[in-house]
Amino acid sequence: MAKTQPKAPQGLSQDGLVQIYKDMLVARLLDERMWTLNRIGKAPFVISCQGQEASQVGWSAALRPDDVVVPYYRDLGVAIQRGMTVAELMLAFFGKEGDPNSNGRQMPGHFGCKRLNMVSGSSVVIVQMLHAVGVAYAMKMRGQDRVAAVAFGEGSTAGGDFHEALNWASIYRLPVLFVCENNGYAISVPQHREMAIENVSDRAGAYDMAGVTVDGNDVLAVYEAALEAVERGRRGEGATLLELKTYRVVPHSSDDDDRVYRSREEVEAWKGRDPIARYRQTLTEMGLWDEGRDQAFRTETQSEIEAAVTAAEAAPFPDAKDALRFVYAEEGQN
Amino acid sequence: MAKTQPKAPQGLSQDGLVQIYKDMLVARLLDERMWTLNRIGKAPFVISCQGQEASQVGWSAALRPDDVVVPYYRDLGVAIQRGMTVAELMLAFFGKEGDPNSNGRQMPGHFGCKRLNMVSGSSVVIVQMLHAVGVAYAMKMRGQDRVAAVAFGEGSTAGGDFHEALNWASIYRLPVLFVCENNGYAISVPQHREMAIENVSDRAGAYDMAGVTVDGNDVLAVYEAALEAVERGRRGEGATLLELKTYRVVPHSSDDDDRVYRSREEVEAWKGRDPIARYRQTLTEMGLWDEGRDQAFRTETQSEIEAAVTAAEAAPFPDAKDALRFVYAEEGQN
Amino acid sequence: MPVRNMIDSIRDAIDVAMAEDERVLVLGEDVGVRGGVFQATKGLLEKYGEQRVIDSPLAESSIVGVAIGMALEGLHPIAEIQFADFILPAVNQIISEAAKMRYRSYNDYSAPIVIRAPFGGGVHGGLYHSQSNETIFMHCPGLKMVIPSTPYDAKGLLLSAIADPDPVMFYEHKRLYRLIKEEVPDGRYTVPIGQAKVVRPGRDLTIVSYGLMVHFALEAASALAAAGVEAEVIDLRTLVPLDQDTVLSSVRKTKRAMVVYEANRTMGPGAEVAALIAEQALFDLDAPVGRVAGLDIPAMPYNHVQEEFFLPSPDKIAKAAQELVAS
Amino acid sequence: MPVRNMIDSIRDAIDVAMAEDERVLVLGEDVGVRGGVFQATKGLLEKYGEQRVIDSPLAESSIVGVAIGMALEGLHPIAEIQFADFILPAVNQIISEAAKMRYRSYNDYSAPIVIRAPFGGGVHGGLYHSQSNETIFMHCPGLKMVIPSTPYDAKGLLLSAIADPDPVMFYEHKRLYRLIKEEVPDGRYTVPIGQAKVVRPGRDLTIVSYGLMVHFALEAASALAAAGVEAEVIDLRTLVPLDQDTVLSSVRKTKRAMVVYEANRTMGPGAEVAALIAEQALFDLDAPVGRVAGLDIPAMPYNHVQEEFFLPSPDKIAKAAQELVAS
Ligand SMILES: Cc1ncc(C[n+]2csc(CCOP(=O)(O)OP(=O)(O)O)c2C)c(N)n1
Ligand SMILES: Cc1ncc(C[n+]2csc(CCOP(=O)(O)OP(=O)(O)O)c2C)c(N)n1
Ligand SMILES: [Mg+2]
Ligand SMILES: [Mg+2]
Repeated sequence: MAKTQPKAPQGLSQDGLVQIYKDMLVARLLDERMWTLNRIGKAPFVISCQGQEASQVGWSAALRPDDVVVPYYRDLGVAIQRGMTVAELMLAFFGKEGDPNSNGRQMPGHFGCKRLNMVSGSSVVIVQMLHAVGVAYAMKMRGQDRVAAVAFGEGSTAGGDFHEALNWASIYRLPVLFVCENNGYAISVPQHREMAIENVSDRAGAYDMAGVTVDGNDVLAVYEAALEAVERGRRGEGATLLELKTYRVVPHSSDDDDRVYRSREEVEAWKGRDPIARYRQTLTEMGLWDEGRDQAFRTETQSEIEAAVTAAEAAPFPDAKDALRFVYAEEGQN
Repeated sequence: MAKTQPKAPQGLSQDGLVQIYKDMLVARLLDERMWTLNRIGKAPFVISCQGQEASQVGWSAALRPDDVVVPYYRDLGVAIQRGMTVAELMLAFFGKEGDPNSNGRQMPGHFGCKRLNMVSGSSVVIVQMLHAVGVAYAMKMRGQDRVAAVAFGEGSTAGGDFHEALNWASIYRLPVLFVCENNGYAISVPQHREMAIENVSDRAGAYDMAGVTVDGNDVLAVYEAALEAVERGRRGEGATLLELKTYRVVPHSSDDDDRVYRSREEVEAWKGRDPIARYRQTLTEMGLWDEGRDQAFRTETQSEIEAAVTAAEAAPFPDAKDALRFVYAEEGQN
Repeated sequence: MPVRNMIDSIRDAIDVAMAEDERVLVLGEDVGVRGGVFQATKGLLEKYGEQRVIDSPLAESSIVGVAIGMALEGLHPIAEIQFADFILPAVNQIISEAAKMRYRSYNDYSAPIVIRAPFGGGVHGGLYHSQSNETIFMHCPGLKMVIPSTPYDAKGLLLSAIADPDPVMFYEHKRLYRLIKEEVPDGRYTVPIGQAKVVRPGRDLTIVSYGLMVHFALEAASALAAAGVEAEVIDLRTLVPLDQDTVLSSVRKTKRAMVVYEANRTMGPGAEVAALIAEQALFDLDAPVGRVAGLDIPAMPYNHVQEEFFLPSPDKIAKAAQELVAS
Repeated sequence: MPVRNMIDSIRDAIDVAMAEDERVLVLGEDVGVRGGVFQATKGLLEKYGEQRVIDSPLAESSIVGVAIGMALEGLHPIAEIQFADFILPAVNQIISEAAKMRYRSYNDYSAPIVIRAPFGGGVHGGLYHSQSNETIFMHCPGLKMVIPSTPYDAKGLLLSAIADPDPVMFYEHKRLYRLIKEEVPDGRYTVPIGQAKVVRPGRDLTIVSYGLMVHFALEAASALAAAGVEAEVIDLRTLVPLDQDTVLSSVRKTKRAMVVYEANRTMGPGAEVAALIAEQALFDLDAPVGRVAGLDIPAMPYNHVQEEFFLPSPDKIAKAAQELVAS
């Protein structure tokens, strides 16, 4: 039986297709390295993107640099796709001087950097949806064709700001891409204790908004759905609630023990659906990737990571007194 | 053409049918009297049920005394249907000693009385939905067949607690009747600025919950829909979001001037759909009411109201020091 | 010069800012067609259109959260919370988000929004239309907090707040909206944030206050003067940053201090002022630091008897001052 | 007698209450299968079942709002907020609703719930897993507020809180969960709400504190003793109601007072304690009332250098005490 050759979605060049893979892989390898650093006692905390790389890089790749992204703590893949470097991310991981996210003030996973049009987030879940709505309001008011994209977990959708944000976006038909990375759990709480419905995207109807669910481990499907939503936004046709069904294959964070709330079989089954292996297969079938390039890229990335680790370990912590800066604007600044 | 004779809904005796009318009319007459007292400077504040009597008395009449109701500030009709007397309501209106709602602590319209299984509310909108959910959780946990019913305006549904409450009720399939009295405005803000959808009940689908919209000026339709929802709850089949389309024919409160945000034609048109006149017509067609009884009942009610006004005006305010009581439980109380 | 009451001077400040700078906009419940329930935004919809005068949905968290997002894109939103009592659903967006945006992003992002809210009682607003919850925001580095007591200051301070690069809480005592009129210039002028004002000089004790209570303190001071006691009255005008110098130099002069506020007494703003004095001017004091404040009950009741019982009054202030001076 | 750390003694208290009274239940994020992220409810799901150990949706307003409703029907819910930093979305339900239910209904209804929340820093929790926001709830008549500093007190106070007919905020310093062990009896015993404790007697100054800071104050006191300064250390244990007598009689004896707290300095709990002293014991004082507190920056940074810079420490406390005694 003749197998159909995978097709690249609209708007993606061959380089673009490969770049997506690279971003996913860098995210994975960096994340893994953070865990080992944590486990050997070199850093107090990791929160992880593992398993969700296709979702993250997929939705992020559908945006332009002048769009605004509002990621959540799991979105290492988004930070990398937007252009944050491994060296920068390692500074953030260790809380060191020069971390472009917060200069060592926030825990790892709190991405934000104006250069990348990536809004700084807190640890408080779901609040960021409203910020994206406000950003999109400003864009629309100025007649721009930019969009705001915001990500969050499915558990967090139980919070009131979810509803308030969708409601605003729909009343004003704002160009927002709402991305729910649905990994089936809020720490230990399974989806059926978070909501009575099957698909988060089913809630879009409550706002007369487009709602779409796709396989979050299929990066091209994610990209396509996100792009469609983004274009809907650019055309002035309002927001989309995009749900990506995925799974985190590691514990919630380095403080978590996931064995108490989910079976090893379930985790292993999902590891078998690894989004990176899957996309490597696709790219290989497209003739854009092969084992040799894979090995070479891995080696290159690993050494980039090790260099970043070395540099970040050697980097100083911020001065104590630096903690006093930027509570308010400094003299003369606006 | 032969007109079909109106039919009484299930569960309502002839007395029950008449009582509903009486409760609606008492609410209206009392409300009107409060406005005149306010306008002649005898009381600082009125908030009004006028136009919404069918909605209020209709949903409230579908409940049993041992059910719990959580009304909102407009629900004078509910308070009366539950059994609060005109005399008591007048004490509350003047903030006098003996007001069973709050002993003069709260503004008028803040109903609450344990004797009537009617939970005390604040002025903060939408918070009460969560209280009803907690009440229903307790009922279900104890295996009772009681239900909790909670009312709110459509504008208030924009608040996060709306979503959080429906989500809980649906996850645990709790016996809650959520009643949205949709009068088309939140003070001056029309529905299309509050939400992008036509029917609040369309949001029920986001929670896999029954959602129903009925004509809120048709008291028997309201009663029937509420009863069906209540029975669904008693049978353990979960909550219902019931939307009653109605209109307030007076300003939001005595502090409001509605002429700036809605046309006199619109208001007059709705006055033409007066729920009380409409139901009087129905009862008359059923042979349960006539002009004579109407006049007699009005006269009787007016004198009850005047007696209540006289008594309430003569009643003392609470002692100043009484304000210090019940911040916490008193010694020996549990 | 035109004579304005406080609500007019506030509307005028917003109007001036909106006319000068199209990034300024207002959002909140009923601020559009209705012009705000207290009429602070009356006429602005007609003048500046629906995009810049936004009748928001009834959801305070969203009002602040959306304003933050607007500010991230360079707009300068003025959010109206209909009553300060109803700001609580927005506390998370204010404290976790607006106040910490600049800090957590190491100055990459900021949230220059103004949050206006009518607070305070004495208007038969009962438990939920009378509260004074400024403590919550005073205890939040990253926010500023302004409370004017006169029409002139209200306009000047609001224009400063709108121009401020950081989030500013702007609390307006609702009983002051129409209580006082004074000359308020047209056009732009500012009163700087962070400067208290000695509104009556005196030598025998210092009464520190803000909002409506400034006027009660002034009334009390007149009564005291008749009895030979000269009270110095300070209007803080800004709770954050607090003008410590003005407070401390007055107290060092008069040797006696009293704080008057309408919020619940325990942990109210006066606690911080008293603590400041106890720390910085203790050896100057000839008397305990007094506090005349709202009662420690949930809020002021609706009926006027208990409402009056709850609130500080010129009489209560004068009486407490007499005792302080006698001690 | 069994030796327990604080997290075990808290779990034990809940267990005792649930075994005795089937109206007691727990709800919160991850409190079921996971046993709570700090394991305060470990094993309770297996023992008491899903109906009484509720893995709530991730929505703090609903956790408190639903708990209020349960309490209205006679249940005694213990709500866990995963981190005190995340209590802000529930502030409206706590302050507007739980705290005012009895008052506004003139005693018809009440909301006897316990809200447990891990607070405080020094655990590399960064800006949003380290906060101390107890001020917000101290300024709210209708609430009680308890903060234990030892395993023994934690159990006894939590059992009092669960039995209390009114809403109680129960803040647990997360760094204390596993820091100290001591003998904690099995079964029921209570420590009364509203009583502070002199945890070290002394004559030269009074250090008032609560939570983790009590231990830092004790360390400082040891160091001070070596230098000949005898500090009396008071563990408030309850912020509301505040045990004024214990504080004031100590200060009247030592003539010097200092408050140590980890919350932001301005308008933090120490402001109220200092104000109390300045009002009630001024003529007894030989020195200004000192405050050693968290910095006035949004919260403590993640990196350990700035985390330590933010926090009071035994050294900083001892140094401030020396200065106070010298003054
Ligand atoms: C308001 C708030 N409450 C609680 C937490 C603690 N917390 C952090 S992540 C998390 C679970 C989030 O689950 P979900 O939204 O599904 O995202 P996921 O971590 O699964 O990607 C919780 C409870 C928080 N950060 N914010
Ligand atoms: C949280 C909160 N915000 C604002 C208000 C002020 N307010 C009182 S009623 C109201 C409008 C409510 O509209 P709706 O829910 O449609 O009910 P209706 O009055 O039309 O019956 C507003 C904004 C409030 N009470 N609570
Ligand atoms: Mg999840
Ligand atoms: Mg309405």
